[in-house]
Amino acid sequence: MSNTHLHAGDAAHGHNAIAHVASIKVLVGVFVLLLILTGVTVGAVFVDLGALNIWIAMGIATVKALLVAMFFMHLAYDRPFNGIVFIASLVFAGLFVSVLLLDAREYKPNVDSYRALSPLVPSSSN
Amino acid sequence: MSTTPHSTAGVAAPLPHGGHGAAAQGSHGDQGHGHNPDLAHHFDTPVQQFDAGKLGIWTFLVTEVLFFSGLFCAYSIWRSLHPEAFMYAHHYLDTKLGATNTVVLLFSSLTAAWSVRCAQLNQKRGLVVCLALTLMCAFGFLGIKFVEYSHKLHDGIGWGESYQPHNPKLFTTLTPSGHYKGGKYVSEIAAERGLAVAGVPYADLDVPGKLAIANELRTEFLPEPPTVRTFFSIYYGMTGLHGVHVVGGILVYIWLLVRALRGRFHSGYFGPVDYAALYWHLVDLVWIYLFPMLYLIH
Amino acid sequence: MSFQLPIALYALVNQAAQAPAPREANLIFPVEASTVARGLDDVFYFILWVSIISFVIVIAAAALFVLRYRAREGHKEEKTATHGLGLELTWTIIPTILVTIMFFAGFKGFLELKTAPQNAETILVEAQMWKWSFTYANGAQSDELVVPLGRPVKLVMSSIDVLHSLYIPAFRVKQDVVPGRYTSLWFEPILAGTYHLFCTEYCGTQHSSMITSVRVVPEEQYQAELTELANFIDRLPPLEAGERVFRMKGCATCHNLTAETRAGGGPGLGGLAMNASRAFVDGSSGTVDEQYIRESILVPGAKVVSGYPNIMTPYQGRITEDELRVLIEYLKSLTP
Amino acid sequence: MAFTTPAAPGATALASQADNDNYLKHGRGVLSWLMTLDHKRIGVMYLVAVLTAFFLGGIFALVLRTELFFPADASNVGLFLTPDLYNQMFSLHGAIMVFLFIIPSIPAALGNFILPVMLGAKDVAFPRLNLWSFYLWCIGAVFFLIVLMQGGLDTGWTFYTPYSSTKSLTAVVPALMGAFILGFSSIFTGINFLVTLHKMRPEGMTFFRMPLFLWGLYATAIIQVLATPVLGITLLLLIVERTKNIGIFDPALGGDPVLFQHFFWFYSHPAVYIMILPGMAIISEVISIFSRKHIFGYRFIACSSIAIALFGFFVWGHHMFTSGQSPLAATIFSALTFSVAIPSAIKVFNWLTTMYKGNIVLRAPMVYALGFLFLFAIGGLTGLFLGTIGTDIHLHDTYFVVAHFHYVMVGGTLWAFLAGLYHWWPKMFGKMYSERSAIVGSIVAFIGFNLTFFPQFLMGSQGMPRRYFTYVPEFQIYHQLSTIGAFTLFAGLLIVAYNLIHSLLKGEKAPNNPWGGATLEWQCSSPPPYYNFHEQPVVGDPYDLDRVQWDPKVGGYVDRPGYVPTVLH
Ligand code: HEA
Ligand code: HEA
Ligand code: CUA
Ligand SMILES: [Cu+2]
Repeated sequence: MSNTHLHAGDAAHGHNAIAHVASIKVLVGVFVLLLILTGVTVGAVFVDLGALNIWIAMGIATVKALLVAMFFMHLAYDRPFNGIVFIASLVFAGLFVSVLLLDAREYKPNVDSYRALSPLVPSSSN
Repeated sequence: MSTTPHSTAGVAAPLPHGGHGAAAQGSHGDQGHGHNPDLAHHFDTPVQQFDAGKLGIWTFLVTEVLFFSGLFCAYSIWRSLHPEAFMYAHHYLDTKLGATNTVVLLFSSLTAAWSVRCAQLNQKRGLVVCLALTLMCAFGFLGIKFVEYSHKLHDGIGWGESYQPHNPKLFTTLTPSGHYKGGKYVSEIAAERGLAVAGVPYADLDVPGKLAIANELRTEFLPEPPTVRTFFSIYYGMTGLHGVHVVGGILVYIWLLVRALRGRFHSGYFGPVDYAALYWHLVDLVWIYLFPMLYLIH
Repeated sequence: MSFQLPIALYALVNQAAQAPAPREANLIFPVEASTVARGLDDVFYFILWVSIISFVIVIAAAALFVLRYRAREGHKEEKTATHGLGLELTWTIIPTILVTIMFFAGFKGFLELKTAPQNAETILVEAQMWKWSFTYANGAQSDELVVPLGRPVKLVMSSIDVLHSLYIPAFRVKQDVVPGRYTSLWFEPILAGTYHLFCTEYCGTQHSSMITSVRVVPEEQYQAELTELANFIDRLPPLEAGERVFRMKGCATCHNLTAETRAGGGPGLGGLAMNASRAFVDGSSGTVDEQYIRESILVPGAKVVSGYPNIMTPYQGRITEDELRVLIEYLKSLTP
Repeated sequence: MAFTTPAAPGATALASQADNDNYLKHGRGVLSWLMTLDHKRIGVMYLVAVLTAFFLGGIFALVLRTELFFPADASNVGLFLTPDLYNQMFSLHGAIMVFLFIIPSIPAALGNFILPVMLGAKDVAFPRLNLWSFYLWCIGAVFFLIVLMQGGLDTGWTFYTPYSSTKSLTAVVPALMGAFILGFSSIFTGINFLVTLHKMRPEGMTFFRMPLFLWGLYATAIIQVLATPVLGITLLLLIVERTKNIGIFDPALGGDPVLFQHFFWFYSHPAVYIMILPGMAIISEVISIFSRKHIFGYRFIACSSIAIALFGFFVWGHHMFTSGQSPLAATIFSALTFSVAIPSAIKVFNWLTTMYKGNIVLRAPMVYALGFLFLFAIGGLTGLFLGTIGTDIHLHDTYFVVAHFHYVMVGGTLWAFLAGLYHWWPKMFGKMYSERSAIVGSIVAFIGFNLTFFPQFLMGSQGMPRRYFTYVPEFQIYHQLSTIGAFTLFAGLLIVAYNLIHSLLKGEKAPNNPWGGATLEWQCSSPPPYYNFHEQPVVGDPYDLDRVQWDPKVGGYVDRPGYVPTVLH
């Protein structure tokens, strides 16, 4: 964007000189979709797919997150850099979580072998 | 991204002292001539100011994501190392309330996004309405959270030290896939059996008395996995931190509402509305994950 | 100092397995008293050489330029290229190669440190604020580590309170001792002698006193000492036995044998029998007798002498009846 | 006097304005400072603040060094400290130096002042946030004062659990809160700089025409924004662990102390690059200007800053090789650790090449830059011994590590900080300082520093553990050398302080461009006017030093009349 002229007039017909304006159709449409997806996650719980459940739930959550980010948060129309910035945060958060998870699972045996001999007292019975 | 607004003041032309010169360039029409009250002195154009604010708030959201990531990390490690604790504890969480809260937050996100549109289009009344709705949802969310928390705390299900469940759910069977089944609250069992201490029925007992009965009964049922307490630490940690952010959002939106009523926002200046909405959407995003992670364990 | 680059490189290329003679203590390292030490030091010396050389290059260049091109009458800067891919690649690639070698060398040493031989003699280590206690195969216990010469030893370690770290410089081994889990390390001593054993993870007030020694002794002497350790209470007169229990349980880290307080520790134990009464933090007071001493050892928190924090580890379950008996005898015998 | 092209109308008027309207005179009274939104004044306030913290931390260091002159006697009685007091000394020393001094030192003090001016902007993007960042610093500092009053802190600056969460009897929680708040102060600075550099560059200044100092601050901001929040949540969790026993880090409740170390180092390793990157950036400026040469390998230096910032996120585990971390993770972290060494090497060699065939002016900033080169090379290279797993097992938690990080933090960052301070001092306060005592101070400090910390390498590799109140006899000689060195270093720094204060009071007026820099800050008057520039400065190649020429009348450099800038490629 280079230097733009702002006429209050622009505003009249669903358009703004500084930033993109989301149409009502999009906003409401996205909201409805989000509601449906929420329903689906809750429903999915009642079919037991073992370990798969959590991943399905996370998958749906991610779709919902995408919808919010792209439309409610305007990323779909925004400067790409803002999107990149946001993605960066997810990448680094992912790095953090996954590396720690990896290490924790790796040294789990040392902990378990110790717990086997001196188990934790169940917290509630204190 | 790296494009920079052109200072129409131009190279080597002297700026009027006080530095609103460039500002004048950015804002013909909108405010009439020259001085634009909504433009900070160190920006050249409203667009530059808006973009700066926008990048600023996005960067702030980045810090928020990483802030929460610590708790998500703790969660995923405990979930993968101690699934039994989660299988046991999720029976305490009320999916209905969780789902309701999800819907409430989603709706508030809609109104927040809509408020931006209104501001952009000079729809002053619409703006006020949207902001007000968002605020109400925020309060509603906290209200429901309060109900949830108070139920748990009433049964002694706190976090850390205050995890002293004197009315725990007890289970009779453990399915091969690690699910606890046949859950009953001590209160129910006590009622059925008419348990009492020194003639005082369970319902009227003080906490130590209830704890005594609870520990008494525990022996007949499946033992509680030792790290359940940590689960609730994580549960309160995540929902609590999220709740704090909701409170923060409420403060911001009250401030916005006041200024909106004063008609401070218009198509040429709506940055704050937009930034607040972005923040609110992030709070929503976090909850979108927290809901299945905490309430939909099975 | 015997760090010739060729030796170092040689040791890296061919396995340090058939280890050359261990180096004497020098300005950089203590004596190389374990099988792994030599190889690890070679890695160190290799890095040292790379560093010295690159450092000299850098500093020599800087000095040279300062001398040749310093501002002075009649001297003027010359325009030279402002960038050059060739140069950049050179000083990207060469260091990359060097550090890659460093990594693999260090990694090889690390593998040796992590893979204990099957036949290793296992010794249990328990760390607590602020003492080490070592339990041997035959149940014998000691506060200083005794190990057989020329036989691999594996330490299986746990802590009852906070983080500690077992460090034997002469063996080049170190491993944190983490509460709530087992950690382990191994070494094979190749030189008889006595070496330092430090705690290198900060663990509070007496962290710097949490040190003892490792004695490397010939196999037969090792066996002898173990049997001797195992049943000293029956053989020694009570007072001597008690004195040994006192050392074994690490009481000395916090208590003087005289009446005066040890800095950062508990009351001095000299003349216990004499001073008949003591005041406690809770305001109450009591007389020193058999029962009181016994309680103060098993559950120190019960009666804390006023003026001292309640930091002592309860020995309930960490000391046998016999040990306690002789220990109390010994304590009562102490004079101010 | 403002730099003006004769063409500009009313140049004289502007020039006179420049004299009476500089940021120091613009508005008087304490409030005009405390309430200011002017990045320059905020920078100056930060400067005073961090130097105070530095002084305090330094005093703690001297105290603990003095104690270490002799080992404690048989019944563990030290020279004049108890074990507990000693532990508090190094904990407070470390915490204050890291959180209150070195992290904000260059970005928040020098960066705040210079960044917008260098950019030809009127201010940072969010002046109010900037002031907030400063006040958060102050609040954090207050919390540390509370710690001092409430029985100190004895956990080390690393707050390892479970000692910090269960055993320590000191004021751990206030310290954690202080660090938490300081974290947000740092985050706000980061956000501010990031946005400013993206949105407020003047016409013609693309990213690759930015001065390298700005590149350095940009890379730093990236780390501040991505890493610091994790410190925030870590400290928060530790606070509730200590107060509510939530059982995430405390093994007695099924928690995991190694997890805490991961959390902590995920921030604290990147943090060390928050400390060094701005320093390196200063060196890039100084070496080019004082060699009267265009910087060599501009793009490589710029990109290496970003590389260091990003790679810095993948190596935190190298602080945990002996911690009970899995061998797999240890190996990965060791391998990645070396990746950071490469961009650092690239910088060093580019600086050297810049000096080649230059016209090296040995003024104070350059002397410090050379000192940096020497000391940082040693500090960095010893990092390689530590990055190598096999050798780190032996060196970890010994004085070798202590020596390593003082060489990089003091010899590196502090030296660069002083180089920058001397470099921009005339611009900041419009006063010159005594060149002679500046050089003398730097030499004394240099000698003192090496005497303090080089012996620590030797005793470290011989097995002297760190955080030890007392030690076995064979290490005594090294400790005594080190203590003597510490006081020499102190003397050197006193000379520095005296020199600067003296310049404030008695220093002669500084020209606008004393060193002949081509970056924009040298185009405005010294000290800069309130709005930095009376006219849009002309953006050109920041290292095209021919733009300016020496003018004896001004006693500084001025624009070369009718000079045609080399075409920017
Ligand atoms: C300014 C801060 C700073 C900087 C820049 C660095 C830089 C580096 N650090 Fe340091 N480090 C600390 C601050 C810093 N460190 C602190 C505070 C601690 C201790 C924390 C605590 O425990 O209290 C620590 C601890 C520490 C450890 C843990 C030690 C232990 O506890 O066991 C390790 C291990 O890998 C390490 C490695 C490195 C490496 C590889 C670099 C590299 O970035 C260095 C790169 C630089 C060079 C390589 C030199 C320049 C290049 C040349 C001269 C050309 C020649 C180069 C080659 C041939 C490769 N550091
Ligand atoms: C920026 C960081 C920084 C700085 C500058 C210093 C500076 C110094 N440090 Fe320290 N140090 C740390 C960071 C730092 N340190 C950290 C993180 C630890 C680890 C703590 C832990 O284990 O938890 C540590 C630990 C540490 C130890 C190890 C303690 C132990 O393990 O038992 C020692 C021991 O010698 C030491 C000594 C010193 C000395 C002598 C200085 C000297 O350089 C100090 C010299 C400075 C002064 C004496 C002040 C003089 C100031 C003025 C005169 C005013 C200044 C004004 C102007 C210059 C204008 N430090
Ligand atoms: Cu045990 Cu330090
Ligand atoms: Cu590091």
